[in-house]
Amino acid sequence: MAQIFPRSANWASKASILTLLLVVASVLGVLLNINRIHFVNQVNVPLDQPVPFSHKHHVLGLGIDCRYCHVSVEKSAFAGIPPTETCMTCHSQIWTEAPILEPVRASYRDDTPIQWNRVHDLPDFVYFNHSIHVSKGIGCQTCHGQVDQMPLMWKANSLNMEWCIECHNDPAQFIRPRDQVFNMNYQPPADQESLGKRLVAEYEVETRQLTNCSICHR
Amino acid sequence: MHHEEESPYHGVMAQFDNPDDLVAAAKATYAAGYRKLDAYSPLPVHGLADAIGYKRTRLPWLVFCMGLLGAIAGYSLCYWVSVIDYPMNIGGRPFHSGPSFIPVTFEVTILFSAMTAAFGMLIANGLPQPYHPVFNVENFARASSDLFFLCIEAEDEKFDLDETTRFLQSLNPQEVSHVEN
Amino acid sequence: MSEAAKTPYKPPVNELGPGQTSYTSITDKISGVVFTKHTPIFWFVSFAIGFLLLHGLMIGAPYLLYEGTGIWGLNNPVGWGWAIINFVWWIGIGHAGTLISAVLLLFRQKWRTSINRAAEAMTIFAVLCAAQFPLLHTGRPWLAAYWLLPYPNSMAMWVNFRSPLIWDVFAVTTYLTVSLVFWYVGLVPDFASFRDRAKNRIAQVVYGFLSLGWRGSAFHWERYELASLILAGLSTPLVLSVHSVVSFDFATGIIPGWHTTIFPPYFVAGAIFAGFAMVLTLMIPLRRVYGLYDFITERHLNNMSKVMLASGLIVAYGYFMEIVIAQYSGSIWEMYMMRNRMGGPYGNYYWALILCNIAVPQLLWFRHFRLHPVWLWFICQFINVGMWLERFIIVVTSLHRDYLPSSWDMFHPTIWDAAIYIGTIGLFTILFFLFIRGFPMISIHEIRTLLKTGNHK
Amino acid sequence: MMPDINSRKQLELADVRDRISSESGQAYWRSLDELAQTDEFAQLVQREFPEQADELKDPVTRRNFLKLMGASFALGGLSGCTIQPGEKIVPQVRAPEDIIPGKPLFYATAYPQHGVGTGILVESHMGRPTKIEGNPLHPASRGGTSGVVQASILDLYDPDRSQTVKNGGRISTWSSFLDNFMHQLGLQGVKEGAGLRILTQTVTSPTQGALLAEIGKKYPKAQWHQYEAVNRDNYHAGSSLAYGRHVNAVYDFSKADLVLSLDSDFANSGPASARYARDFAAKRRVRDGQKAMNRLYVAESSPTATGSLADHRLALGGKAIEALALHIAQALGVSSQGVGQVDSGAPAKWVSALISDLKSHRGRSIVTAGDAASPGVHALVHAINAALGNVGQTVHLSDPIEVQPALHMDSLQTLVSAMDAGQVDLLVILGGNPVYDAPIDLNFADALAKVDTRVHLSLSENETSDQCHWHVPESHYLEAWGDLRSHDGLASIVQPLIEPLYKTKSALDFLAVMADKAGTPGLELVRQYWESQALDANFATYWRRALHDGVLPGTEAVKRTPKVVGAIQLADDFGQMPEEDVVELQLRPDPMVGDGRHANNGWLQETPRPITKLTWDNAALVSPATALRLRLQNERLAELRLGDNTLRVPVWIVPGQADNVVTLHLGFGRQRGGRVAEGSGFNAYLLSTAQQPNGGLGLQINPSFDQYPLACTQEHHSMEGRSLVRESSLEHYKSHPHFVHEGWYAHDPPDDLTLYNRTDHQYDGYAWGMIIDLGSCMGCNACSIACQAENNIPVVGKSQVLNGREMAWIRIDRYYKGELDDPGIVHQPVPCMQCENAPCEVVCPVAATVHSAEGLNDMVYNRCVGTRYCANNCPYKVRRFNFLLYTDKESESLKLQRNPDVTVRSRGVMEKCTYCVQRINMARIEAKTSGKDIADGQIVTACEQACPTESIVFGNINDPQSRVSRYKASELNYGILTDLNTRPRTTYLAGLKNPNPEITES
Repeated sequence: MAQIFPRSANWASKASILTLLLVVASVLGVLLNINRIHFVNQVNVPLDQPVPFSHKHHVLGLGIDCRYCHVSVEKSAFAGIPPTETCMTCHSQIWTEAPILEPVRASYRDDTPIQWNRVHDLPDFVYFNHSIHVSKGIGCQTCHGQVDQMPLMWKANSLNMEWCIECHNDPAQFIRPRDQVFNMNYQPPADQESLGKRLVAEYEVETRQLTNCSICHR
Repeated sequence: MHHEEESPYHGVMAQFDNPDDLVAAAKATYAAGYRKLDAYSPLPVHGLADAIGYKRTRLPWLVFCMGLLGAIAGYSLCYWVSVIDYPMNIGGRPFHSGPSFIPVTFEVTILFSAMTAAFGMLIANGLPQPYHPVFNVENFARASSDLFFLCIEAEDEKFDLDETTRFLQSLNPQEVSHVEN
Repeated sequence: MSEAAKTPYKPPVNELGPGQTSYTSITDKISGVVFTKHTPIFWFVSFAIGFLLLHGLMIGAPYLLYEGTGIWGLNNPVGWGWAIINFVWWIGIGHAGTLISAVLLLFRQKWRTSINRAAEAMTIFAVLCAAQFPLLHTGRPWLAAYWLLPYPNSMAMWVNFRSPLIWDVFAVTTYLTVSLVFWYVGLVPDFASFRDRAKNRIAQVVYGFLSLGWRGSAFHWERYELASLILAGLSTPLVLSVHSVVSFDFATGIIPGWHTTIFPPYFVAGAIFAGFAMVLTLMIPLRRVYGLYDFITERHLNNMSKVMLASGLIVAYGYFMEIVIAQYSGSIWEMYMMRNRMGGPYGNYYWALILCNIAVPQLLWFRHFRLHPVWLWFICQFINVGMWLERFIIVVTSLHRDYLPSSWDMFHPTIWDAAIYIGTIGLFTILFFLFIRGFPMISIHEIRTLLKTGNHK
Repeated sequence: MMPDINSRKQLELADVRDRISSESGQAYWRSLDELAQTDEFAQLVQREFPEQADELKDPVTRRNFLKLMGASFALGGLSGCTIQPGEKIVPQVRAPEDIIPGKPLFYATAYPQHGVGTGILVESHMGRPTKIEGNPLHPASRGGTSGVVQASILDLYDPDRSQTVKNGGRISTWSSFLDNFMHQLGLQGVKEGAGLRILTQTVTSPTQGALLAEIGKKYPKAQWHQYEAVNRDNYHAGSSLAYGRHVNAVYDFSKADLVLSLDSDFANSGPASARYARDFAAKRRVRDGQKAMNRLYVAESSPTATGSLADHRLALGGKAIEALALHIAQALGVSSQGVGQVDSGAPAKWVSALISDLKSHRGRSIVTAGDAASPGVHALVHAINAALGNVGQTVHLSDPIEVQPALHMDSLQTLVSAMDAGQVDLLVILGGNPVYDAPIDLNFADALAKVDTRVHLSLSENETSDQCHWHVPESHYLEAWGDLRSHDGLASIVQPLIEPLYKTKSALDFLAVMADKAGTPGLELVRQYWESQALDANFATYWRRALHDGVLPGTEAVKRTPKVVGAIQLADDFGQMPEEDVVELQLRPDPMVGDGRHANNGWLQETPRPITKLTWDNAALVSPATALRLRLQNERLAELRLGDNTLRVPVWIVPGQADNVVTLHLGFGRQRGGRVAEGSGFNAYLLSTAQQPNGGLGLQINPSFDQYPLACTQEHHSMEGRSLVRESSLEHYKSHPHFVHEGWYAHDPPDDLTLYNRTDHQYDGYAWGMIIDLGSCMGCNACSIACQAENNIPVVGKSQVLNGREMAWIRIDRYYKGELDDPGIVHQPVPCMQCENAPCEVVCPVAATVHSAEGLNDMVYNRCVGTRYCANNCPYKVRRFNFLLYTDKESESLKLQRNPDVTVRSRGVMEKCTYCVQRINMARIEAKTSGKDIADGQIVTACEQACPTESIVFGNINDPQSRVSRYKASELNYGILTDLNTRPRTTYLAGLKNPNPEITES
């Protein structure tokens, strides 16, 4: 009888099987990590805003406290986005002619809100509460990153559930003294481990409860 | 088949029409001191492989080990997930709900060992191997339906084209043919 | 060609009919089914019917995904309906294949060789049909498809290994994979036969590709047989575990009529029962159409009937024990459940089940019915229906009246319940007929071994 | 859309909390068919064994508008993935004072129920009112609310509300209306308003009254008519008979040890029902050491929520009730003229025992009659209360609370005759829907057609708007300023929670226009009026206080103690029992949709009626015996003929219904008025006449075989001998304090029964639990509607209810016991039991439902893939599945109502009660940030908050001082299906009755 396949078919067949396995493996690898990729989560990607507001300038440059604008961060689930009049308290005095501030003045003039692009946007089924985190010694910086270094605001973390769980599993790694919460340059001490344990106990953080579903999902 | 360059022939092949003649011939050939042999049949023939110097495979052990590995993998997955990584109070059951982990463990065990058995066999047989010199033999197409072949390969020290051919003819086959590479 | 080759060697044989006397004739006969110029009308008709039925699935499934499980008759007490019934039904049918090829192999039952190939194919197609339902029946299949698998994800969430549904996932996927591999391994040497008989190039390449270059080397055969034996050894506990796990879906629930320890054994028995019925449903017509009388002899019909009779009696015992235990338990829930099954709104379904699964199969005590293809075929139809009813009784009557009478309600199936079920029957049919058209529906190399027996020198 | 804040004083959350917290077997017979073993009877009730014939129907095609074909697939998918489209974030330009973004505020206002005010607190999220609670300071609420009040929030956001002024059906504007209207008024001014008529509903609003008076001065010849189909004419007529003048009666159930109700559903209907139910229940609750119970006798034609609480209940027809009243009155020495001795047919022993009981409770009893009872009955009831010395003790009489008490039917008739006579040039209809609900024989529509200019103000375009030249959209009461008097005359300010969603006007604005005060904002009108009343030296503080508390102190109606006229004049046929087999028709307001004004409210339409458990339809309710006699069958249409009016309605057999009485509820069969209202039920007004607005004797019934499916949420009415509802009598309880766990009930396993060690799960922090008092639950379903409002529970529509797919998170099971013709009725609210060994959790493959450290059975919607295994495995069947996309994701206005703290579930997701986990979390966070512990009563679940009878109590079972712990310590405490060892956190207090031994012992 005649050969059906050429000699080369021998190594070709084996090689193709290996390749197929490799391809499948790598495709799976990509799929599993797709939403861990920073770009997909828009992490470290500055968002354009109607007004190029610079946290760097206002926080680092002028030393304005977070709470001056985000008034309800200690009282409510929602940290609060400042109303136009908050901007105008200063900008009715200074930079009154600056063209980049025109949208702000316009908003104040015709009573139309400024539409900011949301940077930190959790899914609708996640119920995050700022007040409790702040009061239990989780610094702004821990989640929002070095905001005082951000000319335009961007997401410093993925906000993936695994990222939340990392802390909810063991807050001792990230907790800091209450008075340091709004400090942008807080450096965790060498003995964070022991300090963390102490603070968790002191602030009565119910670690056992933190990974309960209903803590964040209702 | 890296001997191609040296010899134009893969070997010499004798054709029989029933398994018993083949087994007899195989025994004789082995007795005659030939070692690089192979025999081809459309159905498994008992004693044939032994007749031409078959060595027991360690496949069963491999299967057993992989099965064991599967069992460990299965149970530890359940345990690690339910007790260590994200323990949850599910219906008031203990974190380590041993009995509930058994079915998964069992299935993984079977899966691992079965896959090992199947693919181990193919690999041990060097399959897939679409091209092989024996296919050059004219009647070999019937090796998969009703003919039986005994092949002395060129790699054998005792191999000598005419000598070997003559020897095979002495086993009164239906036919003897040269297997080109 | 030598003279001898023209007059083939003829050993005595007892497993085969008188017509099959030589390796040549066996190979010709079986490969002839595929390498023929004129495919029988029967094939086209059956395939056409199958394709027609398939539309139930092709229309039903997209509509289901678009609208939601609400298109089915499900409601609050009855959260599971036809989808789960069909799932269990198909899985059960699948079991016969593995059983015949694995268990009977271990028991050295040589008669299995002429039916195991088709039975294994049936297994795979049945499991394929079954596997659709667990996914389709979920409210959000697009999530269930991957959330039911344990893999490291960005949610740091895992599955719940305490849930029988997760056990299902593992059991069914393992079962499907192992059956496929087992089936393929069995096919390799026969693909080689086809490769060598194929006339046109494409067929040669395709079968050559599938045969992996099998050349029947003695060494290969040795390892091959070993591997087959191991696979058989593994498939046997597997097949038992799969239907036990499926039965856990109910047995681990607390619903009266579900929460019972007798389920695993009697589900497995039921599976054998149903499986053999389906094998006969398929083989009896094929035997006639393709004239396979020499391969599927009266002996086969007889043996399979006996297996059905035996497993049928185990099932009957299961039903009986359900009643006994319900009364013996003294639990008002169980006792009401049993009363309701027999005399409740679904009572007629229950008695139909008894008729199909217990009464009718008793005919198999009589040799006449065991050997008479037509009678046998109709008895098998009763069993196929009966096994579906059994699952209906278990799923629906247990759920529709459980603990709080205030929540009791009736289950009314809709056209979409039916459409998707019929669709899977269509899928099964066309897959099976494609198989017999292109694959060796009987294991040639194993049949050859039958010839050889009785002739050892 | 912020209402102007500065003029209002809102309450702080904590403030509200403090206030709320400071307030603070038997032979159950089998289901109908099994009971009556006769085959013929079995046929009557075929619901339990429906033919399998028409099964192969596609539920989707049968579904009504409530399903939105919208991209349900995509929406379903979205909720699963974490990557979502970019979102805008929009701050205010000027931050309103005292609003903390993300925190709800509570405002006090009042809900108008037939013109009478019920005080409420409204939860507002960033200016969106989302939820209504009772106002603990208000006499008509005391913190509780009825289901109807709860549901009124939905009317505000009803997508079918009319949004613009219409002229002859074409879109127009307010200004062009004003031009035309002022012109017309001008013409009337010339002829002193001789052709001007104003038709309102009941008016108690003092400010409106003042404006009407002004208008009256301006147009001396104009006339003001009042009409509501469900009115108190008979009551007013009755009090005139008894006292020769209009009096308003207020009951004080907290002082009554004995109550006799003559066809009165006082605990579940009327503006004060929440208060009455609360006081009444408090007197029969055997907990907190109280060991005494009041006693309730009820004689009613059709079983009601109140009736199901009765210790002794008699099913009597209207005439029999008259006779009974007369019998009692005579026994108590009340003199009357017209008729002599009559026999009510009530068991003599029953009546004599009742009379002696009444005599022994002088000054501590209440006799009350339903609004539909005949004037004579009301008169006798007045006289009886007077004779018993209850007046001044438990019954307080005062001047009427209406601005101008009127007999509505007379008022309407005069209007109609005037219209027929062509005397009416300009008719202003403020609210109401006379074209739909006026008696058929008045031909209101025809008369209306004779009026030159017809103006109609209403929330949505209805039958009447269609017949009017001008339709003006009315503001919802949460959008406009106003004031109302409550049942005892105490006035409340109605303050808006939100600027009008559309260009709407309130009745007040409208009257202002007519009184030449166009443009004066409602706030000013109200404030000016009350300032003029000079109730307090410092009006500013008084006003702020009033807004804050929701009541205007010192405005209660003046108490009177009039003398009963010598002898009460009764009608000649009073109490004359009809012939055998003469059937009486009773037209009554539906417990949910009332006279039809709530017909477009999906929540109310889909809430099971307390006794019948019917939704989406009304039906001819008949007793089993009558059904047998007249060959009537469930869900078969029958033709009712009263006089020369006929109507075809489906039949529903109700055990406990009086024989030969057909009760048919009003408010259905709307032709116009919204997608929900239209097409549901049958218009019973087609049988009402000016002479017999509430039906009458001599009803002809022709059965037919035409099927009409009724969506009943409970198909099986027997407890199948399962010890689900456990109850007994007070005496038996005193002799066997542990009866709940004895005899038939003695199968509850020990608490520590377990197969595995529990050390993994210790509930040592807060452990939430709930207890439900079956002794005081009357099945009113207020809890169910409150839950629906709080937890964004969708409405599914009739066809889905028929499929058994209703979504109620807390449902009320109703079982019958005793004899078929005179059954006992028991209710059992069933929320999620939050089992510690939850069977549902174990079977979920994706861990979408797991336990929290506080013992909650968490349900994670976004994780759920919808296998429904949990629902199957839940023995209490409290889990609800979104079989289709039930949530309305398209109507913008409905989105405003949704509670932002609760996930809106999409298709294919399981949902269930979570003990209002959002409230628990909010309280926990507040406590933790402020470093305090959560006090008992600080967390109030929606159902608990709404419950008028305080039957539901929620709290921390680890705190021995908490109410829930104390009640769970009672011998009456038990759990259901505990033999499954589910260890439920929700348990029940066994029900107790206080029957009169003279009647029970035979």
